[in-house]
Amino acid sequence: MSGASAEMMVVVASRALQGHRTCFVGIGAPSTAANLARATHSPDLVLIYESGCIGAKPTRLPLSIGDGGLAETADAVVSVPEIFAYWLQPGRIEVGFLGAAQIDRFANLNSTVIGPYDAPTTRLPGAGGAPEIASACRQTLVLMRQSPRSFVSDLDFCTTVGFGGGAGDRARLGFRGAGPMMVITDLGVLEPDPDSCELVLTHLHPGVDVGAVKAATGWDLKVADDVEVTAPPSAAERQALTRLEATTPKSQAHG
Amino acid sequence: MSGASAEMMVVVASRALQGHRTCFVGIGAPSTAANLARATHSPDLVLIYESGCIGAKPTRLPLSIGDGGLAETADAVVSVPEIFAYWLQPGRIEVGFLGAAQIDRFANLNSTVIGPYDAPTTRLPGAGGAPEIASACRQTLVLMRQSPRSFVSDLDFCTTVGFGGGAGDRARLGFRGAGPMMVITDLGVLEPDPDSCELVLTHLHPGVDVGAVKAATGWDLKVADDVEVTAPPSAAERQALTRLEATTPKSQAHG
Amino acid sequence: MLVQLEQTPRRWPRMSGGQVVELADAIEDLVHDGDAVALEGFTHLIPFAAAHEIIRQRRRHLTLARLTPDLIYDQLVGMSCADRLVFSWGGNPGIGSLHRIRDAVERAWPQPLVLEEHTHAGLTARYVAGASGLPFGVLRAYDGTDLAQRTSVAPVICPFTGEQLAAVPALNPDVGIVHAQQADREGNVQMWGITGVQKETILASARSLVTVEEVVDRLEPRPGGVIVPWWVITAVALAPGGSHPSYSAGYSERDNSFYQSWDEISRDRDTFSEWMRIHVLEAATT
Amino acid sequence: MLVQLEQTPRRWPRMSGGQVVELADAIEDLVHDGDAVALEGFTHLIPFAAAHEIIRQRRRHLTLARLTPDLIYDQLVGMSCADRLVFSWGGNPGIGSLHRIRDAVERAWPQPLVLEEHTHAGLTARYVAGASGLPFGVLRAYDGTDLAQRTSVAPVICPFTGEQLAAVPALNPDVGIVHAQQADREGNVQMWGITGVQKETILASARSLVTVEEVVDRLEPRPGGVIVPWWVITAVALAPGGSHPSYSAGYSERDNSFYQSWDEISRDRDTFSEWMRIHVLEAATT
Repeated sequence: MSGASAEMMVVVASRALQGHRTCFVGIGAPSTAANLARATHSPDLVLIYESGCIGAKPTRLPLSIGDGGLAETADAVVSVPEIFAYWLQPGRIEVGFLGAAQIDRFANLNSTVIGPYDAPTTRLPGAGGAPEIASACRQTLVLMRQSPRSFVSDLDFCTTVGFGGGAGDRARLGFRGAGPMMVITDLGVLEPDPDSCELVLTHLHPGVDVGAVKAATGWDLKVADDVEVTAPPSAAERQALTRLEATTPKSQAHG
Repeated sequence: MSGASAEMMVVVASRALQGHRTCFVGIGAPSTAANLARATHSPDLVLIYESGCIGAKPTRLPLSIGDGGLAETADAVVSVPEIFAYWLQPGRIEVGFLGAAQIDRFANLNSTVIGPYDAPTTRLPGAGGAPEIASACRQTLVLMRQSPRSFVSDLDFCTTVGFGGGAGDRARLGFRGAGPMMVITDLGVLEPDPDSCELVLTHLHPGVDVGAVKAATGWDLKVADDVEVTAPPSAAERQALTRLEATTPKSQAHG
Repeated sequence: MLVQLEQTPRRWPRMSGGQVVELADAIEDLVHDGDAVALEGFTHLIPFAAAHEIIRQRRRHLTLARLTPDLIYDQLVGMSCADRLVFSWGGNPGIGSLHRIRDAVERAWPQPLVLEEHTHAGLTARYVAGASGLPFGVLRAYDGTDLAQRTSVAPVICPFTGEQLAAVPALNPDVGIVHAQQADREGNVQMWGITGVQKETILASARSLVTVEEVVDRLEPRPGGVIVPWWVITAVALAPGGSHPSYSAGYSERDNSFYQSWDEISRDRDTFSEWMRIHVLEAATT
Repeated sequence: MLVQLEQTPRRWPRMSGGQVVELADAIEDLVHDGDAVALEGFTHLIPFAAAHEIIRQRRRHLTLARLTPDLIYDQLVGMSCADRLVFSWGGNPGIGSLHRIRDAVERAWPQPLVLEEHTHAGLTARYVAGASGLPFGVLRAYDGTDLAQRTSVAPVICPFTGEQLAAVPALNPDVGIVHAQQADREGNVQMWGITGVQKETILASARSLVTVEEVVDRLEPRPGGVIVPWWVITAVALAPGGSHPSYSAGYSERDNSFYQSWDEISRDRDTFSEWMRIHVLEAATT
């Protein structure tokens, strides 16, 4: 993935946070996006990390969710049992970020194994907080690089439910949140169809065409009638992002 | 109740704490007894109050379980949910104190109502922490003044289980603690029979005779073959108790 | 966006985030006749000022929840604010009875009072379940007692061991009210000392009010401090001394002699009513 | 006394209360082949020194529980200490894979590793149930995922609403090991910063060991400080720097570049084994 497309993902994710108050953040692109939102349009956005840091205001991009800078700048630091039971589970948090190794057309996610569960070709890290972020946050944003290997017609394992088998499944499962409202990739943005919940290509990043996105998708991707082109990063966004990334030591920037 | 018999109750309760490490304490006589134990034979006794104060070392007798002096001197102050879930419920605490308005021959306790539940002649305070102290502490000590109105053949309401209907009932209920090992009254000490679990008079306080205790009991009280006489308060005990009681403002000493 | 997110019916609406408002306005906005209200604070930090404002605004038919009703609910019950009391230990600590609550239960004065009683652990588990967004909490309790027949508790079987435990329903008050030492200007709150079930009360309630001793520019985290962020608090109101005769560690001492004198004040209906008229109804709002 | 209290079989024996001992002695006494061991610490305060001592003492057939296996379990697994891993997220945070754990799972080197995996919330609920003396915990989780078929979770029905929730079995390790900043001479422990599930780990475990940066005369309660009293801790051992390459807030910084270099060290079996020989097996005990 080029630096430009990685930047585009982060910028689009950051914009999607506008108007929201609280955000459950993981490390990497989500953390960068959330901090970019704080540095641009949403200075009061409350960042919540699963390590128990509520209202963290890191001055440098954290390298782990347990980074000391998160605890030092947080409004409150609570235990891990508390962050899941009292803060995530009841549906208090507006936006949650997700990523995975595989996604399907209903935005279900696999971060567990490639291949059979009992004899995986690749053992992935596993669930972490994703399944409950996906069910409890009022909505989620998925950040993933797009390729036929990651955007698949059938998941090897369903770690995290997006829309399950389609419309109505989240309600049937008793989930409180609305589910993945955007899948932001290095090529464009996919959103769930309001009726079927199947992902539809709605935005292309500058310079990307529909054919390229369809070629990077392992199922017959639906395309919106009026696909828009994502606005490129503004000067202000780019400047803020550069400042943020400068806070991460160079030697670790590729981690 | 005379001052002497109140003193005797506290002193006997204090002695019963010898050799124990942890004690769940309520306000009044139990708190005085536990602090007397700390002032005499057990300086390292850990006092735990249901307000969340663990290892409180009050320098004056607290007037409520939420007394500021308890929090200030505690090793740790935890929330009320935590004190019940993490500390009391798992059976970590060795000795718990109980009191009540009524007790029966199996040391079951009533602190809820006198008269019918729906139309009580006297509405009592209710359960508080007693039922779980009774089930979870490894053993309990009951402190109650003895009279036919309080030592009854049938409770108006069973708030707190001692030995239920007798031997085996605690195990059947899945209780972890051994139950009430002593009922300390202003007249003497009752202990459960090892086989039947029925309370048996085992100690008389100095100057009390068996007839007086039987007359103060609403059932046909069993008496041990070898009833002992409680040792009167030693000079050291009396001195420590006087010192402790001097810490409570006079105007509040009768509360 | 393709999907327009409706405002889904949420159990935790937040009308505002930690706005610092006048106490009287907060009670008027947040507490309505017939609401289930929890004014918590375990001996420490009992929100008396908020209760007095509820009395002055003559709220009626409340369901009052609280581990230890204490003088605060004795006053609310005696002043006809409540139809129903959810509690676990109802006495004047170290002193004796709560005479107004007894009078309501035993003689229906000033009106009948329906009781739902729990053990401390049971009622605490109800708050925790409520704060956790779960419909019930699980604990070891109630077995073998007569309480089990008289309160909302049900058996639940461990699917792994077959063991039977007690389930209690989540408590989600319409309004949760607590007193804390400090708020900052954003409405973040810090309390320290004995903090009881106050955080759970805020988090379990649909709306919440925190009265505070002091509004500061910036909260300085304290040993034992519990910080609750602005976005889960509906409103904050300044009420210095608002926990009296309870106390606020670092600001005031418990007024033990008032607790003692309450025994006399509350024993007689007229004495009580007169005391409330002078000290609450006709008192200037803090 | 009429009744002689037998030492009833307790799930929480305390061999001693917070004794301050040598780390090597503590591991020898407390950790046995075949034990279920939880070495916790959420990114912060990971007890590496204790893990290295377990490796040096060549414990075998352990069941290792931990939310985030991290490098600490990558090392234990690669050094043949464990048969079984209970976890919820197994990566090198921000870097990539845990190569030793992947090698064990994918290619059974140095031996097979049985996995039991949860979500963070699910495994956390297991610790909480264990610390609470309950046989199971309840949460909203696992529904609709393939995880439900692959781990220890069972449905439980709310007796009040009929809603179905997930039950997970309590986790009660034989030994819980955590690292903290300070202990006093009585063995009381204080940790601050991100404290994860460390208190629950101590309370859920039959035996517990806390390694500390420093032993002080008297613990001074800190903002955000969690104090665990001596009588629920089996042993305390001094291990300054014992959380490296994790960190101990106030004492050290996270060694991010070590986490990064671990990717290379651990990718190859020989490089890994050589690194462990030099830096752990033949290293002087702290």
